[in-house]
Amino acid sequence: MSEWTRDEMMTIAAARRLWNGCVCFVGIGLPSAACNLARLTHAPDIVLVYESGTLGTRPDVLPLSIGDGELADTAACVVPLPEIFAYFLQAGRVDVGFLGAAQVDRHGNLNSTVIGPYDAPSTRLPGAGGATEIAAHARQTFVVIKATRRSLVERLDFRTSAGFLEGRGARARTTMRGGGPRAVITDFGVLTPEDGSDELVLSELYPGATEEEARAAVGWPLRLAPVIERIAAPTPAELEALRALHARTRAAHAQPVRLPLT
Amino acid sequence: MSEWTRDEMMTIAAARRLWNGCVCFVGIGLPSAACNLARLTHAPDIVLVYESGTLGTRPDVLPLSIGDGELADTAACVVPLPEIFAYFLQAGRVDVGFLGAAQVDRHGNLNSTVIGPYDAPSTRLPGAGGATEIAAHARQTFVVIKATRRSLVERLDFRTSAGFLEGRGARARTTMRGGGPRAVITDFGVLTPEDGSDELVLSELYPGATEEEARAAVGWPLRLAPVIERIAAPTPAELEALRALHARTRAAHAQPVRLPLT
Amino acid sequence: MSGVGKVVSLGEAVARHVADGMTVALEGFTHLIPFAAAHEILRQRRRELHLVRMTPDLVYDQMIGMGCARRLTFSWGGNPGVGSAHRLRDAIEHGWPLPLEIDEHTHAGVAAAYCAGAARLPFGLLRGYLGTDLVQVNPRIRSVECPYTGERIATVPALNPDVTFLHAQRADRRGNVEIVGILGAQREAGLAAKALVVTVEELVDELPPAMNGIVLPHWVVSAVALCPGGAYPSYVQGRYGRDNAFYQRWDAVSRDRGTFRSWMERHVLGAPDHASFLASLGASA
Amino acid sequence: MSGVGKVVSLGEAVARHVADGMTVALEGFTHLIPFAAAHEILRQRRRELHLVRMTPDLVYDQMIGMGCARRLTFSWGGNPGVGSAHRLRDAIEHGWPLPLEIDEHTHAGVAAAYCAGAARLPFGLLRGYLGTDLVQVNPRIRSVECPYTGERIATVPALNPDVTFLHAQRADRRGNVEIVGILGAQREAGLAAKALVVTVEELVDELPPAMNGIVLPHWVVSAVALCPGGAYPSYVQGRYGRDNAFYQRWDAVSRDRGTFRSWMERHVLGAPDHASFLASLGASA
Repeated sequence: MSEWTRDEMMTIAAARRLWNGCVCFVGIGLPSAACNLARLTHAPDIVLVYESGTLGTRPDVLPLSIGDGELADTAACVVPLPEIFAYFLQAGRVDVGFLGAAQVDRHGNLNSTVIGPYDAPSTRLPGAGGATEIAAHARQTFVVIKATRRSLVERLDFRTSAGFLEGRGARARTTMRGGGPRAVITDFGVLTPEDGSDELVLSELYPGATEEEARAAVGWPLRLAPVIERIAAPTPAELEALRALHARTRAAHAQPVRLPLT
Repeated sequence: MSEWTRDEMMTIAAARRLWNGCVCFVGIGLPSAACNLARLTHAPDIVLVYESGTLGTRPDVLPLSIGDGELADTAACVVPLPEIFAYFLQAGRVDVGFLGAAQVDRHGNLNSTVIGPYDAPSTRLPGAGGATEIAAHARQTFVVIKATRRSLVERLDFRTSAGFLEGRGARARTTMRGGGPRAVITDFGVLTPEDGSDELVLSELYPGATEEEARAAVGWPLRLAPVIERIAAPTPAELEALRALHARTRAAHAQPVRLPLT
Repeated sequence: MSGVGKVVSLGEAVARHVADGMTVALEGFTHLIPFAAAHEILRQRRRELHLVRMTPDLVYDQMIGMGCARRLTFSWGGNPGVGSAHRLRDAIEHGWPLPLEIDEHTHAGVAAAYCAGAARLPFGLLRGYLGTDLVQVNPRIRSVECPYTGERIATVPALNPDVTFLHAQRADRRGNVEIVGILGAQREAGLAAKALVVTVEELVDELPPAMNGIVLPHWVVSAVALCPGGAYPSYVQGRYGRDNAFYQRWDAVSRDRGTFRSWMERHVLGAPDHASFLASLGASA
Repeated sequence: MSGVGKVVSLGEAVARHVADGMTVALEGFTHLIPFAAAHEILRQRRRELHLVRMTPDLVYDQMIGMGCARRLTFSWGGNPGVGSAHRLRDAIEHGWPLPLEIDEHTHAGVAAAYCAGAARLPFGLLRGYLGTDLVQVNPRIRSVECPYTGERIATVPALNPDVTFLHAQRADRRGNVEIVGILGAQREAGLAAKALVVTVEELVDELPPAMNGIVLPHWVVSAVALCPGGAYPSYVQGRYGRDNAFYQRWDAVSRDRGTFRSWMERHVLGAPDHASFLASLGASA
């Protein structure tokens, strides 16, 4: 149990930032794993909201899609999707939103729309989905991304979702209600926005990761926070809970589906 | 059973104008009696919608309020009130709306707000409720009113809900989707709008009612339709169904309420 | 934000969440009208309230008649199926016991305003207020031009009460609230409010997952108070019926200022709580 | 408008309600995706459709890959939890098999557009599209000024599809439809449409009163078709689960134009109906 992967470390680092009782707008993949890990460890009363309309859901296994039946079965209730966005997210009732992206820039702005020109893309990505409004209205957001010079970039090909815009208070001058990204969780450590400049700086490193590794994986001249924290390695309890969750999930998703007809 | 009151005749005249399958936005009182009578006689598949959010309700007794529990128990479903107004009424999904009022003018405009000046009323009435939007959006409306020179007036003290406005096509030039009042059902007979002028004219009389009685009860110089129809007297079946409905209703409303505590 | 401390007495909930001068909504459309909460607000002698409610029927007739309101936002004010709301009329017609400012709308308008409030939009849209003099007497009813068609569409400013009171069937210890039956605009009114207080017929340890049922999740609920019979004389689906006879009797009680005041003194102010109010009616209502 | 004639075969419903060039929405958010309806539209060789859907995942990957769409309104296009929608990408990146116009939004924007459509308002409002380049590339995203605060609020034009297809658990012979579970924006998409066609797992004589459950009443439903398994490979709450393995396998099937076309020819176009489609997968999927 003492060996762990960077993927596991990312999930656990994200989970640790969540507190008991916080209301999370959960995306699929690592964010869903992190939120459910938090619920199964230190934050049993965390409230998980999925954009499919499930409020306060407590799945036993991770959903593959954002609207798996397990989410509905275990939710406090299911509301129509328009209400999730209008009455819960836009109304400022979400504490933490998770975001992924293909590109992040130094002010935490995100691209999940397109690589290359919008009208003649080299790679068309899935698009905004809920991200633009999560980025605007969640009280804070966490961005989760594997770091390379192609993902942490000097300039976005397209701005899908707002971080701190051009920085230096630009976001605070808009009508966005949420506070923007409080952490960009990568596979070497965590970037956080610097007060005043709103620029992402290196502030936390995983065990075994180095400043050099971080600089090599970031496409802009990465600056350092005054103090770089060394994140604690995953505990055996965290690893066990996470691996058990993934194992349950794999087993559940491998079950063949029985159709009424066949 | 051969004797009947003008109140009964009004209710039956209103019920007869409803067809099987029509979607009615029902108000409390006579309209509710008329719609349910239609359902219990010639229009078993009439769809009754109450503004409290009950869709397709089939009460065994008449509700006293527009949101009695009986309406919810027997409804196809119950939706939030904002949806009733936005997705059903405003969306043009209601065939017939019923309206009452303290005053009606010769173009079928209605006052249910105030007698006297708005800021210093001699009589403050309940106000618009759902009426303004029913008047605008139901495909057609029926107005039910006891006729006196104080209720069928030359000039409204306040226009709560639109009929044909100033007449001569004024309504058709607005963004109102519904066709306006097709009948004003009084206790002497029925007024209907004349093509072209949109003025209410006498077109139907109850058995025993006279043109003179009608003129005496209307506050503007009442004109006659080219043909005045004589409405057939209530049939024994209609009277029996209506009286049984009222009897069931009285018995139900006389039941004492049992509180959990007392 | 766990549920600790969310379940309180109604007296405590009112003391904590209602101050003089606040904008207060008590919602429930015929069903689940929070009478117990209204009475507790009267017992605590709150004043100068801006009351909001689609249908200021008996519950606001009582509050307005006792002089706790300076302003009313509403769309229909009467005694449903019976007739006038006499105390409301007396306030508007004669300023008794106090003058009452009115902000008058239609049902569709108040509904749109609550929905906008719940979504934290500054205004709501509707194809409404067409051909009515209400637009002449209420300057808060305005319009915007559709940026696609050029059509003018009516607007209402969002309603965001300082506190909304609702009544419901059940809540659990964490503050999750379950509602069954006719909803009116109560969910929207609750979600639009800065604080949401719910009285309930029953407290349970934990509500089961509700699938498509109606739940106000604990993290949008500020306080829950157990209050059996708290909607009386209105009703609670599956628990007790509407006391239609009470609504009919209210016409006589409320028609006269003195009779009304004595009734309120005796049954509401003279009772320490809702259980006593209900008991006092058992003897003499 | 009684239910007579509302219950028809899926083939008849598509023939009656879908014509070339129409605006067509197939809704269902992960849950209750109307795959059988999509396949029947392909079998009937409809062309030049304007497809609308929040999440054009596998169902539109198939339709777009078969060349039946000229335009797409959407907010997220991928294979949920797996990766790219390869056929959608190929259409946008390389115009294969046909160029595809896109009208791109966010989830909140499409939701607001459906709600506006359902309410027959010409546009919807949201505090959305803030700080995103989408407003630069999509001229349909505009704004209005709040008549109370002066704030600019984003707008989207209402969506009113010519026809919306949904899948649901049950319907009765009159055409009332019952839905249980995750709703997405399917009710709003259905109410926004000029015609609403629903495929269902089961037909019953009469649905019981649903209280606060989700029902599309018969008078808003144009046609109902019995189609067990009609949401496969998505799922139906309480009936069958999502075939996550199919979604994973689709990545390989759809990556290559030829493989995709052969698969569609064999399993969809080569099958006379949905039951045959399901049977064909049993052998070889």
